[in-house]
Amino acid sequence: MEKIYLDNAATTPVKKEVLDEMMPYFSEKFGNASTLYSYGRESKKALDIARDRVAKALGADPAEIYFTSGGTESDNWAIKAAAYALREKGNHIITTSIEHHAVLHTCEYLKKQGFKITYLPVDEYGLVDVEEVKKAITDQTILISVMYANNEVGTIEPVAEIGEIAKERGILFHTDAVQAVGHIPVDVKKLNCDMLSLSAHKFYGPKGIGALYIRKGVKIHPYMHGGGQEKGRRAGTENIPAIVGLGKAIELATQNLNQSMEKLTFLRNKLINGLLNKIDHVKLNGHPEKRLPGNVNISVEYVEGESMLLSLDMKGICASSGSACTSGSLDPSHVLLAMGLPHELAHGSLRFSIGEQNTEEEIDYVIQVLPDIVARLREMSPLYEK
Amino acid sequence: MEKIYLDNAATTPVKKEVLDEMMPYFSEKFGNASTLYSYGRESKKALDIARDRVAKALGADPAEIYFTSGGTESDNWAIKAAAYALREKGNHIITTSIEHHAVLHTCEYLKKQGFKITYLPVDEYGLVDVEEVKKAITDQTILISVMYANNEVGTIEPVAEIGEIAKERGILFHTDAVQAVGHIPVDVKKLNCDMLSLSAHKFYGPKGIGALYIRKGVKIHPYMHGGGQEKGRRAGTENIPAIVGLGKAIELATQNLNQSMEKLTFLRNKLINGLLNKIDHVKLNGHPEKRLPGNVNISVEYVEGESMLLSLDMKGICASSGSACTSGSLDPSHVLLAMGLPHELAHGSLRFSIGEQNTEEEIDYVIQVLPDIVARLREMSPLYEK
Amino acid sequence: MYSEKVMDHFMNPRNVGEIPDADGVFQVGNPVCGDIMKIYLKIKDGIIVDAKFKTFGCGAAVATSSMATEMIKGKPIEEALKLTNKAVAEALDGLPATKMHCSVLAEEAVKGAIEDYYKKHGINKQVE
Amino acid sequence: MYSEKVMDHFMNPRNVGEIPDADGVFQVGNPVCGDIMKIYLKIKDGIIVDAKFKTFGCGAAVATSSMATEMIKGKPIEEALKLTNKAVAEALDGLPATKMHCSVLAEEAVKGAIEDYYKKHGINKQVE
Ligand SMILES: Cc1ncc(COP(=O)(O)O)c(C=O)c1O
Ligand SMILES: Cc1ncc(COP(=O)(O)O)c(C=O)c1O
Ligand code: FES
Ligand code: FES
Repeated sequence: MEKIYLDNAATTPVKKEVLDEMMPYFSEKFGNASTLYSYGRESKKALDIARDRVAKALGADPAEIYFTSGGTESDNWAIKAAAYALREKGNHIITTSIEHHAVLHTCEYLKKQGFKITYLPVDEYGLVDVEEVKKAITDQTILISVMYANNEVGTIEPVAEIGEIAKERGILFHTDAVQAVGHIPVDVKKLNCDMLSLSAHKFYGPKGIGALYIRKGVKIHPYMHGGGQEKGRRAGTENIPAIVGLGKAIELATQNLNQSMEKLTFLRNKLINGLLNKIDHVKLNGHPEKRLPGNVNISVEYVEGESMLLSLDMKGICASSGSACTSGSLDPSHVLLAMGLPHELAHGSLRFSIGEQNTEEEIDYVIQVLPDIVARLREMSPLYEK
Repeated sequence: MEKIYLDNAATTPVKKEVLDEMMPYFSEKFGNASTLYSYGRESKKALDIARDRVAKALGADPAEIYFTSGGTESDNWAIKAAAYALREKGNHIITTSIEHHAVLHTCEYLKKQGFKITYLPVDEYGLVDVEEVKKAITDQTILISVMYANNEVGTIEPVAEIGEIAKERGILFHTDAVQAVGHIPVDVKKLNCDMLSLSAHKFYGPKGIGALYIRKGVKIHPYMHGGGQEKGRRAGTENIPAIVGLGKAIELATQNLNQSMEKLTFLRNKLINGLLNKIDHVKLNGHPEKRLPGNVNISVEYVEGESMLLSLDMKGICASSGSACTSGSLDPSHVLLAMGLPHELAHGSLRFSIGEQNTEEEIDYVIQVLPDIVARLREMSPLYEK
Repeated sequence: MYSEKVMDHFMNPRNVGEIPDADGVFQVGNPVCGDIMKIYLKIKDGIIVDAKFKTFGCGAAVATSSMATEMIKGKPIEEALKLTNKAVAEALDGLPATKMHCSVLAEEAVKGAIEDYYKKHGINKQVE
Repeated sequence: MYSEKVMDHFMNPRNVGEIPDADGVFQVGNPVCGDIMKIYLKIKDGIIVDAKFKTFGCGAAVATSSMATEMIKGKPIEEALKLTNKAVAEALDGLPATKMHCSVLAEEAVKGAIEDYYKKHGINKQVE
């Protein structure tokens, strides 16, 4: 059976062009970029090109790009290292209740170390209120971290406005743009951010590689101590093939951005409308317009998410319930709960995240298949009364 | 010109068999291992197999293996997370003056956070004295970290004895085995260690992937907070292709261990003897027997390391002066200085690290070429008097 | 992650439905937690002659409902009371560790339904 | 990391050696720091007629010694005194940022050797 992969927000396949560029760096041009001789010089050159590409895609300077092992490390680094570096100045951090766990759990860890965390609420669409940010700021506030686009419901946050406020008040501002980069325009200047996290495997690059943008002049501690790589701010032998892959993937994604946004938005709207029309007691989660082009998130009453996922899988369709990290765990999505969804609806949520490789036929197939699955599961459900 | 790569301690090429096993996981079996559906299940299976292979190679249980982004992360994690977790119990850490910067700089960072660090001295061969470890222990000691084999001079430390002492005194013991795994026998039980760091690119696996062994029952904090991956102890989307590569590489290395040790020891001794015979005022650094099979480190009087490296590079030979992370920087090796070498000799040091792919002809070529290089540079040197 | 047997019982669950004139009925779980299991029993002369279920829950919850009802059908009450969640999980060729609690629901629902039968029929027995 | 010109001057350094009856000699650096540069000058009628060097140091140190001696040979003292490390580095098609200090050594050595010449020949001039 052909698989229909609709979980592109969890991870994406590496594109052929990307893998092709990576290949020589595994076994031939494998030199350590920190060494002198010719092998190393090739690696160093590849490293520089990749850094330029990432910088260009973000409207940043190459000297502001630091490679990491992924979105999780970028988030951990930005938040912990800023907190520790500014401890003297204050102990208050503002974030939101719908962040990825890489931010939330990091903040919870800092809380145990004596920091105070404000988790901003969101409205029914998952939007943060800029006024709430203003109200939350105290003279102890050292860091604000608000994600650019939510991984579960796709809502795009007013990051530029929040960054503006942070700038006025002289507070560091970090944004987790892991779901945004490669999918919607990202410009660090327009976003007014001091730090920005991204991860290659969300836009057809390899896993295990990401970057943290750190604006020039921002002083945070290193997070990986060791060798002098990345100007002494991120130690560890550079993962050249993966860095090359990140560079190529971000270049491709940025080049095709308008086209791909248009295509995905079309498919997304088709899937949303199709499902809402064909199944009763279904609700769209997230903002109807301020939304990632590829994100569809619905709650289906009276049925549980995992059983829908399993049934879809038997039909060759890969989707997700909430986020990849919480499916398999037993807790309902913290994002949906923060948006005010009752637990039973949160348990019945499904996310389809559309990617460039998906076709209209695939979307039609999902619209055709899901109603029957829901009907079958409702048949079994003690909660459903026809 | 054919290149002769003799910097295998800095990094190694990915072996064909290893890359072959990795390939399907980039673009085909690319699913997120934390998801339910079939794509994810394939990744999960690959993850389990790799974990089993790593565990087997170390004599550990698969549940004790945690994948990281490399040796640097493993060292940072082990040391910081142990320090923070045991802060109530004490604030004293014992390590050595010849550790890799991933350990040393981490300890320096902890020092700024209020921890007390003892850097044990070494003898002229780079050996730590077990009695010194005993003497350094106080009732505040919470962690001992001693590397298994030194990356610059190849000296193999008495880790099992030190681990024994740590066990008796109820102190956590970590060993940085990044240079040892895949090169000499490593058995976590025999080494009496609670934690052990390794990195795949040192034994023909990919860059950007490593592991931390954490003995069952050892409670340290997570270092990457976020999703529930690695049983909640190391968040971040699993880097499946790289993990698969690590698993295959460690399996191959362990299978061929005796053979490869024999071959490398032979080539090593040939190179050492050849150079010491053919060049005057040359000294072997590191222990003559308790030494990594592939490590040759010499100091050449009256000439500077980088100029030898450059000249070797012009002859197609890739070597290193000290360690990859300090070449290019201007400080002489902290390891050689700790061994009591005068600065001028430390500046004139060269490391050849032999790998499985090297041949006897290549070694002969180095023995033939280096004497002329040294002669030419000495000719230029104001320090040299014939 | 699930065995073939679990997937079979999930995709083709046995005994789905209600028994309108059931002798014992019991519901465990809570929609807020994401799982509800409701079991209906028809009992004649101490023998469970029919069993049906309705379940809102994950794949394991559906599969264990299906397997548990299969395992008690046609059995004397005493034997049904010996049904453990482990036995249900084993009959399904195992469950992932994080899903063992779903099989506990099945055991609880069966015992609850039998208790309900005792109560409704004035039988003075205790289910422990 | 080095330009071709640097590598050329490193592999084929010009003016290596000593001038036994030099009019000015100066050594900068320190073996403990890993670099020493020693420059010898032969001066006639205010013109540098010959320059030689000996260097213990990195590739950039050797190349800048070579280039600096080339640049001052045949020049009047006054012009040689205007030699800056930047000019030497530029003549080599640039140096990596971490290696600029090596070209400073060359500038210092040349100035020192001229000062030594002034001193030895009782010329009352100051090199700043
Ligand atoms: C918004 C967001 N932040 C952070 C991450 C973590 O990225 P990674 O899995 O590359 O560590 C993810 C994805 O998993 C994400 O969606
Ligand atoms: C002894 C030792 N520890 C740690 C490291 C760091 O490993 P990685 O570069 O994979 O982060 C290295 C190599 O660079 C090493 O030789
Ligand atoms: S019913 Fe709760 S996870 Fe199965
Ligand atoms: S002479 Fe010091 S690095 Fe060049």
